Amino acid sequence: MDRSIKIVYFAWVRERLGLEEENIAIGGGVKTISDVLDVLKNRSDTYADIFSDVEKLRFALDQDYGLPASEIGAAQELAIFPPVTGG
Amino acid sequence: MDRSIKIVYFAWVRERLGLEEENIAIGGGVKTISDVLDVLKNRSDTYADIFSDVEKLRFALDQDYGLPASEIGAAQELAIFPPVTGG
Amino acid sequence: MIRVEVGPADFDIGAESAKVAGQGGGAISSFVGQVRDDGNLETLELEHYPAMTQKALLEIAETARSKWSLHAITIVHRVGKLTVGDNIVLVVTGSDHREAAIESCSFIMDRLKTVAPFWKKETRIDGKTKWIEERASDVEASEKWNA
Amino acid sequence: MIRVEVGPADFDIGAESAKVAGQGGGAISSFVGQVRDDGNLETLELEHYPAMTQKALLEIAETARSKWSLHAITIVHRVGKLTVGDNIVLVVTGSDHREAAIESCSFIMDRLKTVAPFWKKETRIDGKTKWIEERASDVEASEKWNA
Repeated sequence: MDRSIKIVYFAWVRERLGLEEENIAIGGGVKTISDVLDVLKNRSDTYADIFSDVEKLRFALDQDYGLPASEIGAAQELAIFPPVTGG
Repeated sequence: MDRSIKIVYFAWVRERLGLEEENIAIGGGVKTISDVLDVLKNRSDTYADIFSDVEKLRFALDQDYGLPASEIGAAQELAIFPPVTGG
Repeated sequence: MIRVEVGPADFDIGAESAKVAGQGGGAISSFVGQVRDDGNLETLELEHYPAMTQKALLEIAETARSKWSLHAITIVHRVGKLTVGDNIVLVVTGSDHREAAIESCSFIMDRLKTVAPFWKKETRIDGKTKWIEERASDVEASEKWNA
Repeated sequence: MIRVEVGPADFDIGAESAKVAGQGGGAISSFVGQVRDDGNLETLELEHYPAMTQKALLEIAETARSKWSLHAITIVHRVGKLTVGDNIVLVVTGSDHREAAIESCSFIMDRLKTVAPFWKKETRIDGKTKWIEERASDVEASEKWNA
């Protein structure tokens, strides 16, 4: 079933997109974080550039860390950001 | 050559002797901390009790740690005390 | 008692340490991270993921409490624009034993660096900006606790 | 900069930490040891060997400085009659790196426990007194740094 998911961006991902968050529609075939990335990469060259190298990205589903292969399930929020550098 | 050395006591050694420090005369044959302990043990039963078990004692010659076998050399002050418990 | 605080406000290490000490135990370990002067840093901006930060810090603290016997844990992490010498992060742990206090403080810092959702952006004196990158040594330090 | 202080006066961890931070570096590690409440402790008396204490603490600090890259080391150790909750000892180390700050702080505490000429005597609520004995775990902790 089609639904939408909120995506939030941080650090250089946010800056390069010029966007803090957005809602995107996802079809029933979109099951994993990787699938969401494929949707994003198809949007524009800028998106493709930013989301192609998953090694440089980290993900959280409803504020819990996930991997590209993680199933999004019923998650309402997907966060995409570079490796953290706090502390 | 005969000379005297100052001996300083701490913690339960001091308490059991009822003495913070004393000067004792030592003969030319007294070369090591062990030799000084022998002199002390000969003084009385109390002294013998306190200084017999070297495992329970620690030593410093002119404020540097020494062992029973350490030569006293020209040291002016020998400290005798239990293992330290600061910090 | 676990206390986690995230915001722009500075912290008082003396007061935070006293609060932890007041929870019992005779061993209090603290770590303070500040903006380091490297000669041409203008500002350091700290961004975070508000919906996740508190949760991530609480999880780190709970893990520390499960690994060591602790009376109290305090984590304070600042966000926003900071400059050289400013405080960034404070961790205080209290225990009956110094090993537990010191090790847990070290553990929390290692996890903070690699798990808590904060990002640092430098602005140099010449106006150039740069997002700080993850350090391999931080990742290794954090992973050693899983051994 | 190495600062060593021994005396009956209490210390201010906030002020001491700030002094160390002022010497540079972005990583400040602190440890505070206090008199622990075990339910029936009246007072803890700390005796020391004045002629040797300063020298022993300076040697510990110098060894730490030779093992890690540090901007500042502060050691404050109280003597005299203390009671439950009172501060006994403070160690603060400052470095560019948290590992150096935390490890050197831990090292200094381990050495303090086994090398610095201090002795603790407890007076219990029932009036009985007892000299604290050396703990094997402290000796092991201190020796591990020689490995």
